[in-house]
Amino acid sequence: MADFDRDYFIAVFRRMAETAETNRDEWTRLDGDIGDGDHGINMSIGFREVVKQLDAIPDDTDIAGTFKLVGMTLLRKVGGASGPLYGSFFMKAGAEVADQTEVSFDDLRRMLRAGVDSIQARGKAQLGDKTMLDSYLPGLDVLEAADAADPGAALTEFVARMKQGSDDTIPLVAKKGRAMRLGERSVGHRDPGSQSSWQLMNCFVEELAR
Amino acid sequence: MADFDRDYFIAVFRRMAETAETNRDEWTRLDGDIGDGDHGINMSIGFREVVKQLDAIPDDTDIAGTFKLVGMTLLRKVGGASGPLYGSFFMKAGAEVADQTEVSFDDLRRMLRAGVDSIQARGKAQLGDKTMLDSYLPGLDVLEAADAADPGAALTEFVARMKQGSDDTIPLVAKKGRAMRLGERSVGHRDPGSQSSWQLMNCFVEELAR
Amino acid sequence: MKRLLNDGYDAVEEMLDGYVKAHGDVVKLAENERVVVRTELSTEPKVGIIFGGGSGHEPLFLGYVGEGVADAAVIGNVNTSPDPMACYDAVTAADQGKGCLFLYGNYQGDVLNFDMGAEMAADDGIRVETVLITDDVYSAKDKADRRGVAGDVIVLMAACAVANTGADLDAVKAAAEKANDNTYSMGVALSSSTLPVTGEPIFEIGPDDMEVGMGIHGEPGIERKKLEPADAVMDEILDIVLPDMDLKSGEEVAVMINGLGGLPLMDQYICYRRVHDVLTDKGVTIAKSMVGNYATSMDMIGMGVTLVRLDDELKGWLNAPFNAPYLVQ
Amino acid sequence: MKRLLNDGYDAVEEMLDGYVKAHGDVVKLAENERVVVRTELSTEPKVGIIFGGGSGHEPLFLGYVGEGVADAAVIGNVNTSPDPMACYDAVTAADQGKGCLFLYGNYQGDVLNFDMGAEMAADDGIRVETVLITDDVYSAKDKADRRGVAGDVIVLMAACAVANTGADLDAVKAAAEKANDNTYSMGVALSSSTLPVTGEPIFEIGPDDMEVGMGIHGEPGIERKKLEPADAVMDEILDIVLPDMDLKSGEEVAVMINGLGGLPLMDQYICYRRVHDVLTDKGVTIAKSMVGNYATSMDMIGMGVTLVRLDDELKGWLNAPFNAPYLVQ
Ligand SMILES: Nc1ncnc2c1ncn2[C@@H]1O[C@H](COP(=O)(O)OP(=O)(O)O)[C@@H](O)[C@H]1O
Ligand SMILES: Nc1ncnc2c1ncn2[C@@H]1O[C@H](COP(=O)(O)OP(=O)(O)O)[C@@H](O)[C@H]1O
Ligand SMILES: [Mg+2]
Ligand SMILES: [Mg+2]
Ligand SMILES: [Mg+2]
Ligand SMILES: [Mg+2]
Repeated sequence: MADFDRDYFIAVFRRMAETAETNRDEWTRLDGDIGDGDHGINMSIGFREVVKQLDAIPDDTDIAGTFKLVGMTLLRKVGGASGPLYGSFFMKAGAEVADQTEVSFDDLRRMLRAGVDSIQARGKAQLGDKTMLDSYLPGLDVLEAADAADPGAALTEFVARMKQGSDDTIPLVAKKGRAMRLGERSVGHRDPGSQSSWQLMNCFVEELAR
Repeated sequence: MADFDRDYFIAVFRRMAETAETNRDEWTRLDGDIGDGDHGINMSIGFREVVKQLDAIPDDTDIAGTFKLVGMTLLRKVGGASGPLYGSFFMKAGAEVADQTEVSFDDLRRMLRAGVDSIQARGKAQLGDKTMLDSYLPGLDVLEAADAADPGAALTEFVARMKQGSDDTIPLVAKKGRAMRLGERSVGHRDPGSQSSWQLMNCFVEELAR
Repeated sequence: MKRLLNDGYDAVEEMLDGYVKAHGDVVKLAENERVVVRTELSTEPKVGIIFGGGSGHEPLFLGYVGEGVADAAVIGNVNTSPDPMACYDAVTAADQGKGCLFLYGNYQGDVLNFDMGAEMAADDGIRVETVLITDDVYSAKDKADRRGVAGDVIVLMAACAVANTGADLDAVKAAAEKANDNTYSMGVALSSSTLPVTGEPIFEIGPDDMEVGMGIHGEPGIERKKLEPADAVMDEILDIVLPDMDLKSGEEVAVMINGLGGLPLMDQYICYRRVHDVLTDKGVTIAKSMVGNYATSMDMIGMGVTLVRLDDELKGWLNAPFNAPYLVQ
Repeated sequence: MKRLLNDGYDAVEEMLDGYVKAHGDVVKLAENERVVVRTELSTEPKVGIIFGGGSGHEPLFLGYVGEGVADAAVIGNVNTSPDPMACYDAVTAADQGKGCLFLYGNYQGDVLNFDMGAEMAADDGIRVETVLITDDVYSAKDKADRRGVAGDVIVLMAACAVANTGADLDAVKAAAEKANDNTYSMGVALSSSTLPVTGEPIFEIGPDDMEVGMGIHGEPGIERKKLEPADAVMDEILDIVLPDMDLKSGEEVAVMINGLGGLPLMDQYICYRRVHDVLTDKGVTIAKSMVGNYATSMDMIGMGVTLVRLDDELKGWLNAPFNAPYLVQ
């Protein structure tokens, strides 16, 4: 199986931007139920700027630099809780592969783990707090346990498990983020960040399958 | 035919108050179409106070005094264009029969004419300007031409003609009052004051028929 | 739309009671409870400035009673001129021996009532003059026939600035007239206000429609059309107002964006931005800007643009110090 | 509900552009266009006061930048914390050599972003302290966990009053903390706000319903119930707030009625009246009253009550002179 190059990641990021646009109103609606109804909008604002930045990205930007650019752009443009969380996710993921022009599947798993670690370091949430970590954490475990011989299958399982994790947020009482103030009233609603995160990660799969 | 006494007029005024209440939303809706949507509300505010005043009216108040009380109350409480117009209508009508404890049908016709004159003196509107005068003026002509032998029939004709006059305001372009600014857009709508005025005058008939 | 009221019939009285309780250091009710008057009139007697009209336009009129601003406000029912007794009682409360000036928007109901109040005051030997405010461009062809909207505040500022110098009634009236002659407004409404007594809107309007030329009482405007982006709406307003006032490159103006109550400040500043850019492009200098809810129609969603052609005198008046709960500078 | 905007994605930038054009004598944009800063900082160096949060709460935060009030405001997307770079750039713009104080409502997104900004400033050797505003009684049991709503303005006033004396960062921070410790708010919403980007409400709410404990971002409150008359709603709020702050007869308070944007001033004064009467009946003295749209949620119909337990020191701070476009006294 071939390694992942810069063009692959750029294509993934463009696909993420489309995903953010397509799901904007859905994420916003989910956030309206238990948050402040801006999640989809802010992700859309952020990824619109990501596309602008990618359109002008210097040819000599490597993979780490591309991830940094995306992370910084989200950090600058998204705001709220998800701006710093998604921002450091991408920045830290990229920092794992400094100076590489291609990354292996194992590198990619390391990158995603580093990204998720940084979400946890910044946001201090635990599994079961009804946040995007409820998608990422079980998903990553599956990804890391998967057979490295078939990255496509492994990433597909990863995203499927993330989606399952997002479904599993529905019955939870929120313990972090804006929804935490709702207490029991957050039960019965999906966490918006858990939804956006599996849908964004799904872009790795879709771009591979293309 | 018996003359009209103070009790008759007090009963008429109470009936007017009920009429204002029943038709509040209808008058307001008419005023909403071509004015500022307050005609019914303001008449209701005014007549609620009239009822309070009548509840406490001193026994020695004569007919002129009763009309003055009603007129002053409307003047104080209604505001807008119709407050001074209806207010002076009743005050001037009453002033025609100072010191009388009963009034004849001819007196009543004189009172109504004096009242309408004062509307015209204050508001400076003409027949056809799409105001309450489009009810009052043709109505009064009929009333004055009617057979004095049957006041009930005469008053019925008076009100019927006022109603007709109100219907006739529908195709007119407003030339006075708030609706005048609408120009052609006032066409096709009934003037609210022409409606309230025939419905209030109808209380003379209804109370007679009781 | 929804309101937070008790019995709608009590709304005006309860509001006035709340207002004087909140601002008891500045204002009180006169014996006539529809008259809001300064707790203490100026130490130096001046022309009494009386500002008034229907309620439902808050902070107009009561919010502008204060130090160096109006001496009294007369308040009618919602969207309804105050009654003649209240107008008269406002004179009694505000007169300081130099006569009084009535300032109010040009509506027939108001003229009827204020004139009766002025006649009663004249019987007492108090001189009362009147300046009718006529800034709403879309409401009539002749300037003098127009109705008054947010320009009320501009005219008030001019009159008060001059009254505060101790000038006589004629001079104060002349200042108000000069301000009124130079003040032009036009607005749009996207919704009706909600009447306290009925809890209902005054009129229906489609979800994508706006009413151009709407007054601040919910009187229909002159045209109903599809809602457009803010910049396009501002352009349309300016296309009417600028030729009407014949504003030329090199002139100086004050700009007021008046929110009608339900329009967010965010939108108002976006509207302001366009007006600013268009005027600047035209070579017009903006010497003063005011953005906010100066003269509302309760919860109506909408706004108006007011332009004031300035000369040094008018500019000075509009920059005078004022200190009322809703006008401090 | 309807808005008057251009492309919703441009709303924040256009608003900021309009704001600095309207108030260019007082404020400008820093190089970072999400930072509104005074055109000229004080001649006497003082602690830089930085106020911030999402947009859509106007006049919060930008309206409070001015003479003797905040030195800079950092503005996020609608209902969304500003980003870390903007927070950092606000420090650069507002620092006068005495360090800066971040004042913002206690929301996790804001903490994440402002903390990153403070870290960057620390790397530059600029000391930045933070006071999280936590006045919203209904949002959490522990005072320190609560979110910040209209109390933001109260805490700002206290911090600025002390900063204006030339006090050091610790003293200014202590003043803000003292004000925050004594500030308690609670509100109700009758409608959702309308988001500029989607043109849609954040949530649905029945025509006869209200949401009790709603935050100023449209986060659901704690309970949805039938809309009641204003007096009953005020009584319910006070029944929760007064015991929570353990307010006793003989104490003194400041009362703020904060309109969320779409609620007419008429209704706000009717609400104020009830709060005034209940407190007065309880033997509590109202030393200061503020009524109006201090911290909105764009066009949301709703309001909140804020009570501040006063001592002489706090009273002095709240009565200090301020001069920003939306806070003059
Ligand atoms: N402490 C946290 N750790 C991980 N994820 C979090 C945390 N707080 C919030 N989130 C995620 O962020 C999402 C909300 O993002 P967004 O709506 O953009 O931010 P905000 O709450 O500031 O409006 C939540 O659905 C949740 O998944
Ligand atoms: N100049 C006038 N002469 C006679 N009637 C008038 C005049 N102006 C207005 N009206 C009447 O008053 C009615 C409006 O009353 P109302 O709504 O209470 O007053 P406002 O227009 O001040 O809100 C009109 O429908 C019209 O019949
Ligand atoms: Mg959110
Ligand atoms: Mg009317
Ligand atoms: Mg009226
Ligand atoms: Mg948010």
